[in-house]
Amino acid sequence: MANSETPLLDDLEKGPWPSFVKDMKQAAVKKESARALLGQLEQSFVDNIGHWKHGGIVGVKGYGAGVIGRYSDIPDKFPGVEHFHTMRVNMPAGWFYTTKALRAVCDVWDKHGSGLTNFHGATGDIILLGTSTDHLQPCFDDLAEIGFDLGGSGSAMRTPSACVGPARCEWACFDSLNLLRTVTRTFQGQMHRPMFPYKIKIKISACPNDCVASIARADISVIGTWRGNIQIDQTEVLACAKTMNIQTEVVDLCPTKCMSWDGKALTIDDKECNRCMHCINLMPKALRQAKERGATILVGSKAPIVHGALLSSVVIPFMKMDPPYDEFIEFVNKTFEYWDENGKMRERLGELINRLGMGKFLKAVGLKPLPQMIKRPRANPYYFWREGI
Amino acid sequence: MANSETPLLDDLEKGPWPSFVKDMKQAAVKKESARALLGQLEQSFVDNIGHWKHGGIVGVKGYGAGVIGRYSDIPDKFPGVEHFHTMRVNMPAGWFYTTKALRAVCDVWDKHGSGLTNFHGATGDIILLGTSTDHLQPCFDDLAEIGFDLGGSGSAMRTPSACVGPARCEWACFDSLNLLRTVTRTFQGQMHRPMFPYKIKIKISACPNDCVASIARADISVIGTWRGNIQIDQTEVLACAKTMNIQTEVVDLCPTKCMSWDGKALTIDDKECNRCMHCINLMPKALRQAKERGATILVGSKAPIVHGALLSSVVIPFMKMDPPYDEFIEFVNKTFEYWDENGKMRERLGELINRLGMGKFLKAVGLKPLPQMIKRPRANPYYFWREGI
Amino acid sequence: MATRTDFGPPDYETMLPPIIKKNYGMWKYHERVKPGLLKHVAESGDELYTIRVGSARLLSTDHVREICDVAEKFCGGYVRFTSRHNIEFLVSEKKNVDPLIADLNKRGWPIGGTGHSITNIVHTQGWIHCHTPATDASGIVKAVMDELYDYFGSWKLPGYCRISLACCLNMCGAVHCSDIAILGIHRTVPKLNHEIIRTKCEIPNVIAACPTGAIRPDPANKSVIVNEDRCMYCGNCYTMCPGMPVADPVGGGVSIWVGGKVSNTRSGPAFSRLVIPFLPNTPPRWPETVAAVKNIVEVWAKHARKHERMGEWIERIGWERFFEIAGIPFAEQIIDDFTLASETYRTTAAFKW
Amino acid sequence: MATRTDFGPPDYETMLPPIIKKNYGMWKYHERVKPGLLKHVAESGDELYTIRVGSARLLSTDHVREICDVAEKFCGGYVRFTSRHNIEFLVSEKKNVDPLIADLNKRGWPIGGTGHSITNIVHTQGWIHCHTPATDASGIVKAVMDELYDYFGSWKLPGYCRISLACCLNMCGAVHCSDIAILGIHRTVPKLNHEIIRTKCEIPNVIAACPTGAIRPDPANKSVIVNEDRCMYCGNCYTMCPGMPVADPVGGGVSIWVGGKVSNTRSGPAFSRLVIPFLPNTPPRWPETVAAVKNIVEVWAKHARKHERMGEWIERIGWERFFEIAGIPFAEQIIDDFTLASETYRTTAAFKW
Ligand code: SRM
Ligand code: SRM
Ligand code: SRM
Ligand code: SRM
Ligand code: SF4
Ligand code: SF4
Ligand code: SF4
Ligand code: SF4
Ligand code: SF4
Ligand code: SF4
Ligand code: SF4
Ligand code: SF4
Repeated sequence: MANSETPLLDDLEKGPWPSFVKDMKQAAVKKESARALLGQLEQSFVDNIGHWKHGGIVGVKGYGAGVIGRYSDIPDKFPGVEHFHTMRVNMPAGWFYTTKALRAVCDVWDKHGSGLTNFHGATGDIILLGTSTDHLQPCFDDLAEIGFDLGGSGSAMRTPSACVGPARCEWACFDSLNLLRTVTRTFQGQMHRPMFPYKIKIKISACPNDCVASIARADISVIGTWRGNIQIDQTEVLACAKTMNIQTEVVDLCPTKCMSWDGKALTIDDKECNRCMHCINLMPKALRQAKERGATILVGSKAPIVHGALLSSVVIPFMKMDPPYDEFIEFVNKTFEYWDENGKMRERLGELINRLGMGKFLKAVGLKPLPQMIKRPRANPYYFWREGI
Repeated sequence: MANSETPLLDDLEKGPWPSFVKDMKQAAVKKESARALLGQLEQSFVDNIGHWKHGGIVGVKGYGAGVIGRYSDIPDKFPGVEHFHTMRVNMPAGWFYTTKALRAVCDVWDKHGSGLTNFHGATGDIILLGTSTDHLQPCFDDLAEIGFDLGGSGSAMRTPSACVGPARCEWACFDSLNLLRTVTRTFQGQMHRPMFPYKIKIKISACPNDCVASIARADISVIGTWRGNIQIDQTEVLACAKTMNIQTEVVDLCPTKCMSWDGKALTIDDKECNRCMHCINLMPKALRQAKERGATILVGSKAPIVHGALLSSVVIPFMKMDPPYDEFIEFVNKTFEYWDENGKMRERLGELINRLGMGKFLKAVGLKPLPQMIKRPRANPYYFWREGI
Repeated sequence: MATRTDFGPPDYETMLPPIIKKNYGMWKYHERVKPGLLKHVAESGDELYTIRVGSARLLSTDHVREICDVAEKFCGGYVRFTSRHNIEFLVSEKKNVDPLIADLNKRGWPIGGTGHSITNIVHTQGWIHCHTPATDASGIVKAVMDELYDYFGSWKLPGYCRISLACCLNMCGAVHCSDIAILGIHRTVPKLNHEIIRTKCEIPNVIAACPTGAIRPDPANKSVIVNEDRCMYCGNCYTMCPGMPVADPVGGGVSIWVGGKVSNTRSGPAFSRLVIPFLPNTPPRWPETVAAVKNIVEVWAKHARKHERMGEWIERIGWERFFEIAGIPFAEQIIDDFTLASETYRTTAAFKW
Repeated sequence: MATRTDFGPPDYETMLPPIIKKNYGMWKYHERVKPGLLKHVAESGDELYTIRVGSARLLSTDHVREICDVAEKFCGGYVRFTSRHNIEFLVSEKKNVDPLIADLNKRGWPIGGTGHSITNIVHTQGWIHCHTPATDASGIVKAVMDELYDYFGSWKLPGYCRISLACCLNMCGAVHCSDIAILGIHRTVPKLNHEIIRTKCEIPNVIAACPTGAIRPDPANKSVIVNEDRCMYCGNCYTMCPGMPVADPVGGGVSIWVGGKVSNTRSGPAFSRLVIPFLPNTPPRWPETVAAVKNIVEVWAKHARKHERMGEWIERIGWERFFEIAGIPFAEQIIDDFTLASETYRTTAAFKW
């Protein structure tokens, strides 16, 4: 495709940031569908509007999930994207790859699809961007051959994800990658065959920094934490003092004001610490989390559709997180069950809890009410005596 | 009534705090109805339940408001309180009285009622506690004679109230008592003849200390404030420094952290001050509000019925508050009108605003949206383009 | 004679003592001389002394006359009441202050309620005059104030602590924004009297009154049906319809709320929040309620910093810590499940054990 | 051959470089050597260098292969991607670090995104692949990152600043909790195609999908009616029903949200909040949007304290001051009127002019 056919997009080849247009053109050299995509996108840039029709249901044998159907609304102009379905391929935990595996995926995709990908989708899958209906099954078969399965879509459990955790982070309070593998394997059926009221997501961060944004976008959020005293290496503290202002940068910014620093030693009143990570983040050599580690489980976050965005909220302040993770898996099962039984169509877990009340959810999954579950008590006097009086 | 007939209540004659039981007994000496009230209350103390029937509608000629009908549910036992209606008498602004006026009220009430009163009701009225239906009109006539009118009740404007203000407080940013008088006089009709969707309340505090709790319990809350620089008398600051710790008690507690104190002089970055009053409260001799004074108008507070309690929120950040208060009266009129037209039965102003949106209210009363009206912007993306695009 | 109407209350100007008329709007500063005694100094140099006296609010006319006696003796025949129902004696001559105090002491009238003390409990009618109470008002107030009496006439507390009471969820007063609120609550569903509902109630209004949508029409009966699972006993339907009383001798009782605030100082106005969902009605002295309130006052007094109000203190240490320090067991009712519930959930992994 | 199913993704253990396998779970600390270069030190003493490279996320297979080339040359054939779609080259031998950086520089691949820099913009499909976008994704991201490029490879900012983009209200990604969010919005009501609605849509589900109850059934037509006054163009009905498209060339555009956050550090997770309700779609470079984002980044960078994120800074100074400092005109849409609106109103008389 000559440059002159996509003058608007061409402009985005300029500038220092990597250009997706360059990648599209690269693919377009080999692939008709990539060429068509480039053309249709240029058309969108001209028209100020997308040119895809409302998605349809397509898929591979045995699965209801993993493929997003897509059709051009101007197929006459761009027959190459008349169908242009996306495959969601479940990534390996932590987004680690051997180049061998990556090359194998590329080969399969060059064979069956547009040669365009997303590394990765916002949920974490490898997105293979656009193929035609007839290629879906063969493509899946070839992916299976190289060991890659599909991820979730539709009213199913979605591909769960986890932070890099113990693979490369000293702050991992449990093995996020191993837990992710366990969860992914345990719930293969729920991921591949949509049968829930709506989508449901699990995300795992091994410490409160929450590097997979699990508290913002997972119906079940797992966040590493600890109990007990932060381990302080006072020699390293003194070393830090040479390059930073411990008082203003660390102590003064501690949200619970439980630290003090006299120029010689750092003291933490751990009982008042809320484990926000700020001090540890700033002094990774001097401070380490306590030795008793595990996770806080929170539920309910989601984007705004339908009733407004939610953040996840604490339901299990502390859970040990050791293989085989039975306690966690049981919690997930009970949660799925409660939501599946009570959720309305297109009602996420958080919305269900808001509609029927946190109390009912806690009871259903067998949890006791605790002050850690709330920021503050209710201000309205509208409460129940469910057990009678 | 012999003591032995009210053994439970008798216990409340003991103890250092003034005893309402003593007052009831005092009245009971003269008044059959007070005697019956004492007996019925003792009965409630025994039964753990109130003994009043659901109120009925009673009143005086020309008014729909000002009387709360009340009937005993055990009149056979306590015929003295078979009817026992309360009269709400509009207090003078600031709750100031000459003893002459007070005595006159007492005389009227000894003539017509139980001899029991509340100084005052939670809305601010003098409550004349309990009389029979046939005494209502004569009692009102006698009250009129001594210059006391009734207050509000039912779906009417309620008796407005104001803090002591300029009568005895150096912090009054405008004349709360004079404004109260103006408001009370202007809206006599709306107070005495219920014709609104529900009750509506106005409360006036002449500074942000809000000594009449107007922000918590008035559909229209008027709170004094100022613009410009807090006046500092550094000599008095130094005097204060002798008896208090200016750094920890004042500067550190300033919510906007806009103050500083070097042991010699106090500095305020007035642009960042949010006029919370804390520093002025603590150093009344050293600090005075700026000279440009007026009021912030907030709307919508109420107790929890039906949709949960609300606090009032800012709609006019600054209004000059000088007689004849035309601008304010006009605002009240427009607000009444909007609410009257759009409010459902038993819907308070705040609930109406929540239902239809603050934007509609602002437009209806002719106010521009300002950042001072909000604590923070919306987090949901569900907004309108009412004027089209 | 045609009845005069709409003449309004007496003009306050006729009620003001001369020193106030003279210095109206020209006060310069005030001092808190000692608990219960304020001194306001005008630009003119005039000094006005205010002595604040606690009141039960429920007063006999004879008692009011006694107040007048005092005001006539020491205050030129002027007196005022405060927004929290205390009595204020306004003295324009310093020499009258001590004799007035002596006189008040002799009468046993408590002096205090200013500054960092516990002032009067704003309260409501209860069993004295209302039809919807879940508890009494005056009785509990008397019992609590007897117990907190020392705090009325002294300055032992770190800051303001405003206590209020309302006898039902209508919350007459600013109970929903008090440092400590004592609130009557019901715990049983309305007892339906279909005869009354049929004849006296407007069914659509009754249905609309229910915050949780628990009421539906029963057209066959020309009455209503209450879904007991959804009813949280607010009594709102009873307000609209005498055929649906909620009061019950065992169901009724008291709940305790803390951390509310009205003034704009430092942290701004805030709602009170539930900490004890239920305490029984135990007249005449409600010992459980009295003990709960006293405990909260004293726990706060012990731990809060100077000028820090209940809610400011709790928000600083965290509610989870408050329950621990105050020794109050956490109850399921404390977790919100009404409209704005999600705002109260802990949407962070940062909390204290 | 029967299709194999439910075998799951490849085992991550097969994907880990040897140094990670060896030191798995036994990292001791890390250092930020320079922008884009992390050094993790294990208990064993082993050192792992990570070089982070910016990515457009939309990659051709050839580009992926090029990444593999680099990883094979310097990293023993291992590579990873981050949760924000950057590429990470993991180097176990220090001597490979500089050559790798030189190689990347030659290719023009940006190194950075660590620490107090601006890392990749999490984003979505836009006109590339979705059916509901109000704007494009990749195009705006490219334009914004070109402009903020210097902040990617440097540490000039006071703290973290995470930018995200979603092309419609579905907000794929964590846009709702970003320091700066770029969000596509529609501004026109759905255009009803009754034929499609009749034949392809489940009317009750369509009605239930509307957050504001703007849709009611039109039984005569076997279709629906939209109350235009209540519709706020969320596009939720279109998700449920192809007969109700909302996209429009003039209606579509971009809104800007600020102050959100995910981590639990200091202040805890928070939602992004609306500051600019609408900017037009102006491909290929959306100059209005680019300028708005840049302005907000730089205003924050100039005024915030060290480690203070966008939302923390704004909550400290007050939103009224933010609008002033950022020079952003206040628009009526910023005042909430959805379900939790009252929580956002200013319920205090304390605010700044
Ligand atoms: C591909 C992806 C965006 C991307 O470019 O990365 C995506 C694309 C779509 N999302 Fe999403 N979502 C994607 C991650 C997300 C996320 C982020 C996450 O999972 O962490 C969210 C926010 C978190 C959440 O779930 O709340 C998200 C919230 C939504 C929503 C709103 C859900 C809600 O409850 O608010 C919808 C609407 C719906 O489900 O009807 C939606 C719907 C869609 C649909 C299926 C469009 C639709 O209306 O049916 C999009 C298909 C686009 C296409 O044609 O390819 N997408 N979507 C992401 C999935 C890639 C992957 O599998 O890795
Ligand atoms: C007498 C008084 C309590 C007292 O002992 O002081 C009182 C007594 C009643 N209030 Fe009240 N309210 C009184 C001040 C208040 C206040 C405080 C205020 O006005 O500042 C409030 C809270 C502020 C507010 O309005 O939101 C208040 C909020 C209610 C409500 C709930 C309103 C709401 O929107 O949430 C009701 C229920 C109703 O209106 O149906 C109510 C209803 C009632 C009724 C009429 C009972 C009823 O269900 O119809 C009570 C009559 C008692 C009786 O038999 O005498 N009362 N009521 C107060 C009026 C005295 C006076 O005129 O000075
Ligand atoms: C007399 C009265 C006004 C009236 O018109 O009746 C009044 C009078 C004064 N108030 Fe008040 N306040 C009065 C009710 C209130 C209320 C309303 C309430 O409690 O229901 C409040 C809001 C309480 C709340 O936030 O919950 C109130 C919050 C204040 C404050 C702010 C305190 C704080 O830090 O939050 C001050 C400032 C101070 O005291 O430092 C204040 C200060 C004052 C001053 C010092 C003003 C002055 O210069 O004269 C007066 C004497 C205070 C004292 O008692 O030591 N006044 N004051 C009320 C006495 C009630 C009583 O009998 O106890
Ligand atoms: C690689 C990655 C995890 C992964 O599994 O892929 C990661 C890796 C690290 N994060 Fe993160 N974070 C990663 C996404 C996140 C996210 C998620 C997001 O942005 O969507 C967050 C939450 C952001 C938010 O709050 O909005 C996140 C919040 C943090 C924080 C808390 C920062 C704060 O003060 O709020 C730290 C601590 C710090 O850097 O001091 C942290 C620290 C770290 C450390 C230092 C952990 C360690 O010891 O290895 C890693 C290097 C940080 C750096 O970039 O300088 N990481 N980190 C992600 C890199 C994304 C990227 O390409 O830029
Ligand atoms: S969430 Fe915590 S453990 Fe996981 S990568 Fe981030 S900092 Fe490390
Ligand atoms: S983790 Fe957070 S709360 Fe705990 S001591 Fe460190 S900075 Fe303070
Ligand atoms: S509200 Fe302000 S002006 Fe009014 S009495 Fe209280 S402190 Fe004085
Ligand atoms: S009034 Fe409040 S915000 Fe202003 S300077 Fe004084 S303490 Fe600070
Ligand atoms: S709080 Fe309830 S019971 Fe008490 S007076 Fe008010 S309406 Fe009556
Ligand atoms: S008591 Fe309240 S919740 Fe129960 S039915 Fe009546 S109005 Fe509804
Ligand atoms: S944000 Fe909206 S338009 Fe963009 S990919 Fe997600 S669903 Fe599609
Ligand atoms: S676009 Fe949204 S608000 Fe408008 S009708 Fe559709 S679902 Fe309702």
